[in-house]
Amino acid sequence: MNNQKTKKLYEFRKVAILIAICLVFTILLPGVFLTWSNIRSILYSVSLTGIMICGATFAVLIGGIDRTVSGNAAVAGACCCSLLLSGDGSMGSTVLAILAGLGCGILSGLFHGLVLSRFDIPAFLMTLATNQVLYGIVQYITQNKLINVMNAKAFNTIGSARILGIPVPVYILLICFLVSYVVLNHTVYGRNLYSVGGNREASKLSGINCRKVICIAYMISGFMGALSGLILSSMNQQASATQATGYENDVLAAIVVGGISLRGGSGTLQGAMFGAFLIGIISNGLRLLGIDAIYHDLVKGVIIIAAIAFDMYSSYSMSGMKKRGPFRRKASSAE
Amino acid sequence: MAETLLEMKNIEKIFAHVHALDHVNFEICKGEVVSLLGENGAGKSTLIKILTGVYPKDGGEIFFEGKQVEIDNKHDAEKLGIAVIFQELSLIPTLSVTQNIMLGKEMSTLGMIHYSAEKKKIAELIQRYDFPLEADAIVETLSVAQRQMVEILKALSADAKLIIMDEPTASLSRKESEVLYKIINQLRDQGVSIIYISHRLEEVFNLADRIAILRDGKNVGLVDREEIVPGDVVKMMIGKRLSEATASRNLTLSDKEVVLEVKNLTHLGYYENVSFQVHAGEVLVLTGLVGSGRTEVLRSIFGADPYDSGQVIYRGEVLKKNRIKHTVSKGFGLIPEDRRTQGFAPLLSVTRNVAVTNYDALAHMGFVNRAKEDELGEAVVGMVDLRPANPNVAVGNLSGGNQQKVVLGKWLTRDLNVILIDEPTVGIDIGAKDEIYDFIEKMTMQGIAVLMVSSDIAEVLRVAHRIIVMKEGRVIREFHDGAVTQEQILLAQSGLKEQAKEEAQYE
Amino acid sequence: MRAKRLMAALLAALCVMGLTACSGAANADNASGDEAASADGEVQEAVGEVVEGMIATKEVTVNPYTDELKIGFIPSNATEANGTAWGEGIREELSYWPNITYNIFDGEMNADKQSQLVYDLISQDYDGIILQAYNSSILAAAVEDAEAAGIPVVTINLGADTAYAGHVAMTDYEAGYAIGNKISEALGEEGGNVVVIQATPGATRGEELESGFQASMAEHPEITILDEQTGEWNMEKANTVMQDFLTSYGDEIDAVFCHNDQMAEGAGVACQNLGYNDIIIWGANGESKALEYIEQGIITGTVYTNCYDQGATAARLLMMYLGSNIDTSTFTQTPVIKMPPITVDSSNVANIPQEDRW
Amino acid sequence: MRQETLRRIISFALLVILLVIFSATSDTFLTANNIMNLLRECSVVGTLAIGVTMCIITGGNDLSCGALLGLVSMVIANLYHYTAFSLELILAVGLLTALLGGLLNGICISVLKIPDFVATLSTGMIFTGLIYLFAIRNESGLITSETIRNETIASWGGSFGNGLYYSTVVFFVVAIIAQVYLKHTKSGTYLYAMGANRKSAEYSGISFVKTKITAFMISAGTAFIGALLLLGRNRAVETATGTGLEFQAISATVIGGCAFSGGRGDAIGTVIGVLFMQVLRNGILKYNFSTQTQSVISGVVIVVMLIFDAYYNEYMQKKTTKASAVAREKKAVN
Repeated sequence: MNNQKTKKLYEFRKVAILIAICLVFTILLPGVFLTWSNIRSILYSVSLTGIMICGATFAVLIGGIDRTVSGNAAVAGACCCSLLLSGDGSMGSTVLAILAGLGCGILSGLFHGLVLSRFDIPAFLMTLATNQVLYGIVQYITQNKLINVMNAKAFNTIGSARILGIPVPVYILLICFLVSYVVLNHTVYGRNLYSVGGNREASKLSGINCRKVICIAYMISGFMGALSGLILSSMNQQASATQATGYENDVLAAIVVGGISLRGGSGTLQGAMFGAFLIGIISNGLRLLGIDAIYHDLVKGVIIIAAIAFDMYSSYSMSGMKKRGPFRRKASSAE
Repeated sequence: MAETLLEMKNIEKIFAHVHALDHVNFEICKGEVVSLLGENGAGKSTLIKILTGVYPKDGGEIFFEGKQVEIDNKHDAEKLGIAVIFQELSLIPTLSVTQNIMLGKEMSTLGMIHYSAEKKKIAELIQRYDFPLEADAIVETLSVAQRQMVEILKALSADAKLIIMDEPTASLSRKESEVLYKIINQLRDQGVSIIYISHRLEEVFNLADRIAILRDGKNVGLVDREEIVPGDVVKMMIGKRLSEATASRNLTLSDKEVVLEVKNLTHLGYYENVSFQVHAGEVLVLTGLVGSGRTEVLRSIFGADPYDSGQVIYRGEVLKKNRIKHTVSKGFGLIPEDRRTQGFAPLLSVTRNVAVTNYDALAHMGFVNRAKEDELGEAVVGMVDLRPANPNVAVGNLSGGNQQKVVLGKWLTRDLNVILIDEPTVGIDIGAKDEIYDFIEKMTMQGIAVLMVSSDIAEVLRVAHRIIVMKEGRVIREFHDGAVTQEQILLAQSGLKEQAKEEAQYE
Repeated sequence: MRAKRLMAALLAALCVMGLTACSGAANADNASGDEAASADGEVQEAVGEVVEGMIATKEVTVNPYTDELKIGFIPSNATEANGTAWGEGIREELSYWPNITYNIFDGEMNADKQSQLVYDLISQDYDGIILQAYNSSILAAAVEDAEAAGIPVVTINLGADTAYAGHVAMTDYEAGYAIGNKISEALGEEGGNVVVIQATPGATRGEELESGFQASMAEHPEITILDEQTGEWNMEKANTVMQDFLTSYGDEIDAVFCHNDQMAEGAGVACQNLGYNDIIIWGANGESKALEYIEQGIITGTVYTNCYDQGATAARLLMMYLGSNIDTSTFTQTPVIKMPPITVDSSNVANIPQEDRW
Repeated sequence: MRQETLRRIISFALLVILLVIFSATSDTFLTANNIMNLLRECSVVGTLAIGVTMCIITGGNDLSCGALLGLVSMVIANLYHYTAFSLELILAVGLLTALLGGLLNGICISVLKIPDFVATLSTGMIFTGLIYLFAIRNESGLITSETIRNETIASWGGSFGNGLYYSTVVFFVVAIIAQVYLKHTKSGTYLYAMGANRKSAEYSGISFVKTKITAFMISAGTAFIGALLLLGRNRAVETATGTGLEFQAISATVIGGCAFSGGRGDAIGTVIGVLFMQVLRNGILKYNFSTQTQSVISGVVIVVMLIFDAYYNEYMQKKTTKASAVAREKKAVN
């Protein structure tokens, strides 16, 4: 089969899974699930993790993992909110505070990039530890109290305002997605990123500065984490020392469910978004159905396993490896 | 001679309409060493892979100990007592020698391994063959030679009746090789049959009881030990087709400008005092056995590895050490030794892989011009005649030859001044090989300086304008003009005694 | 000043003990605290008198005014507003005793981690532990062992399922009950529909609030509970849950009950964003931000507890035990000091002074 | 000296350095009580980490072990609360639950061929969901938790007279058994083979499905033992029991020398890793640090250790390749 066609079918398969699940919920929830307001609320609820995913995908594609997305979000939120409190409330100080927050994320990303590109350290463990450090820093900034910024109106608009009836965070997600998509698919950097993730040695021998590529990937991840932290702070009109805890797990889950290989170099941003929406839609549907929260994890786990198994199975059968099975040796045509 | 152990009759194998094996017959008796000779792509590996169940055969019959057998997978082969010592080793790096040898057939009661008993057994085995090995050494700490010995032991401990050795001495030192010869002789005495594949003719001549020669997937000769005449064997291997073109070659010293000059390059422990010049439009081949430091020189020139002293000079300009981007910007390209680990990203498409080196031309302000990129992909497919002719195929799914074409395509599309090529045709079928040689020739026509590393003599003769022979990290010989023959290079590479005589003749 | 405070603590605690503490226990005639007569001998004697004959006594070995003592506070989450406020209340109170080393150990929202911390403090020979349990059953064993090791444990807000020195309660059951009543009051005769944004399933505090709330609902059949979902204690999750409620039920929803203030704030923001301005939203805790939200009309009310005071009370109670001859390990029932549940809405929010907001 | 041995010594040295620093600067760290307590703290995470070691050696990962531990404890608590089963029967059902969980993991990974990470992430969710289903309810149907008042269970949390807890002993016994299993049994050897070089392992007749299922069954078994140890200490189960333990276990395993790529590491390494993590966790409490300083310092220590370890490895590798090259050079000269 033509490879491009197959690839398109792969992508379609993911959409098909989503559509199937949506269809089930639409039938179960007539007039509720498939409404404009519910779609809006799904988008809104996915926007935070979605933005983090846009960043973390970069880190996973180069063969790393970034568990500090939540720490970056928390540091950025705390840093920004404390500056907002000490600022004079003018537009200038608000912008400065936002930039400072984003700067925190980029700095943290730079650090991770520098260390992880230089040393052969399991990124999983490294970012687990640094995430703890980042939360320690957040605790220093917040002194373990809520930083209440409900009076910073300009800042809070980000989280609460709507344009054409759609909340601003959704637009930000859209922008992040589009920018990341363009970066990954239409820029030299994106090409180099996939190349480094796919084969670092070959990329090096092709004249790519692998360390730079890796550093930038983590910086983007840090930036997106920080951005979502700012939006979270703005939505909540506060910064807390526990802000965004646990998001790193949601983000990682969405990414792996979306078919991005943890070995790097393979997978798409659309796939990761599919993961995010799969989890988001299931949660939303279960809540709308009024199913008790205690069943949510169970149902989610089963659906994810089923979806992945279906995905794996159909990718084998579509690539014509049905008879042989996925792990049999493939007789190559080369001698 | 003893009774026949294995007989392969009229074996056929067709790859993509090409007869890789065309009614090939092969026979080996018990306690016999038969050497399978042939150029790369003559069908040796295919035959072996059919024998071991890696490939299904498309025709013919196999008899083992008189009975007709079907070998569908490696397990079948093993049951029969056929063991292969592959070039690419199949050991478990983190386990010990004993554990590796006993893997899958441990001595145990209720799952508990009698490790000391196993160790004793393996130690005895090691002692019997006098291997420089320890029974409980961890495999990843061993040298390549030692790992190979482990592989041999593994075959022996499985009571293999037939051991196939594919280029076993390729990465062994002379002393290590001699140990191996001893082992082979010992095995023969014990009634084990050995199919021995090697490019080192002198060892074949010394070891083999018989030599079976393949060319272009056909039997071309079977020579008994007593009848071996080295020149005839080489002629049979090379055949008529190539004899005129490449059996010997007239080398000429180019008078064009010097593009690349390497001066006293030294990387302690890898190579020492290497100096040479490459002219525009010239192919300089660095040859020598594996481990002679050729690849390391190439990588250092490209900036992929550091060096301790010396200079790399491009058109009078001293290049910075260890800076690939710098050398690439000067118009250098590298086709690396192991394309699988260094050449391409297997999951990415042809276009993406090829474009990696070309974004300076394909992108504007950091944005990729996709139309141009696709064009490039299409262009490369046409340029290197990729099969299937689809630029969107993931490179990992291509055949070895086509993968190499992709790696070549990475650089062909650039304005190159110097290309460094490392063993471009290993594991590639004949057709694709020829195409790759054509590209090299085309490049020289464009005035590109080519520095190539190769251990395939036919290949060296086919493309070289000048030949440098390296051994143990030093340049030991240069052929720069006049006619040179395969024999000469072979002998020079191996450092045989005739060397002195030859040198006198050609220098 | 010192004496006055200690006295106040003693009186408060003993009153409660008189009401709830066990009686009986043997060995009443054991040595009383005369050896440990201290600078404030008067107080000590008073303790001795009250205690003797009521509960088991032990030899007084420490003098809370002069000895180097170590007190640890283990909140379920040291990095949240509640935990910080309790911690500061305790610190404030203990700062009057310069001889006391006080430290906070974060329970990281993990009862097992808290249990490990208790054991760690036992092994370090701490003199007293103040604990805000994340789960009362899990902590029972550790608290029992601490008491057995002679370390009095005073709990805040959520105690352990066993008998120990004392508990300063935030009265979650009563709070839930009071909120239920407030909601029914606001909805009047014809009643209405209410949704609940719950704590993480299995959290003891959520369970208590829910029980109290349901008890109130049982008395008000005109109110229907439409739906219950978890907001995982978390503001933005509650925001999402509220949006889903509004999608499902829209105008049917009259009131929302959230198991903490953060979730109430999230629900409030969701309602505001979606234009549902007349929904009654109740939280529970009384953190400063919630009070501001009440002032701004984003949420309706909360149950306020003065966490500083609560922390200070716990500290005082603990200090009393440290200087007394009461053997807390023999208690068969835990003395409880109840913090009054103050329901706060726009009518009385101004009464809470800034310095009491946390 | 073998490189592996040297690495082992290095990681052990790091642990010792940590111990020395804490002992020297704190007077409450190096006390019999604290050491016994520290070893007790290790036991649950440690036992779990031993199981995770098996999964990581096969080149996989087990993110579901924490939830499985919670599930097993919950099943035991549930049966204890609602049924009149004997304790033996309850434990048998608990063990069965664990093994079924391990089997589910193994099947998802080996038969359905879902990558380990995704598979165990999802099964972890399923286990968490089941915990809620099995949770004990109060009269009005709300999830509650209840202290188990059972002498036998309580006695598991006890200690020998000298302060050495039973759970510590269990942990070390499990570790020793695991070490013997990994190094001296067929099945243990196969785990390494599968993780380091799947293809040649399969050529040697080792079944991928069997090996994976074995690894995850063992992990489930250790989750069961861990659950018992936790029950003995806490004598109660809540819905959040076990949450987050998997990350502690995985971290300890990796610090102890396991590589996610498989084929490396052993039980002793994991024990060192667990001790390192717990010593750090315990020692840091001995100072009057604020909670924020505690988390920053412990994070930084781990990062520094990782960097040191990576740097050292790199250095050793360079040295060995250079040494062999130099040796070859010498041979050439001779």
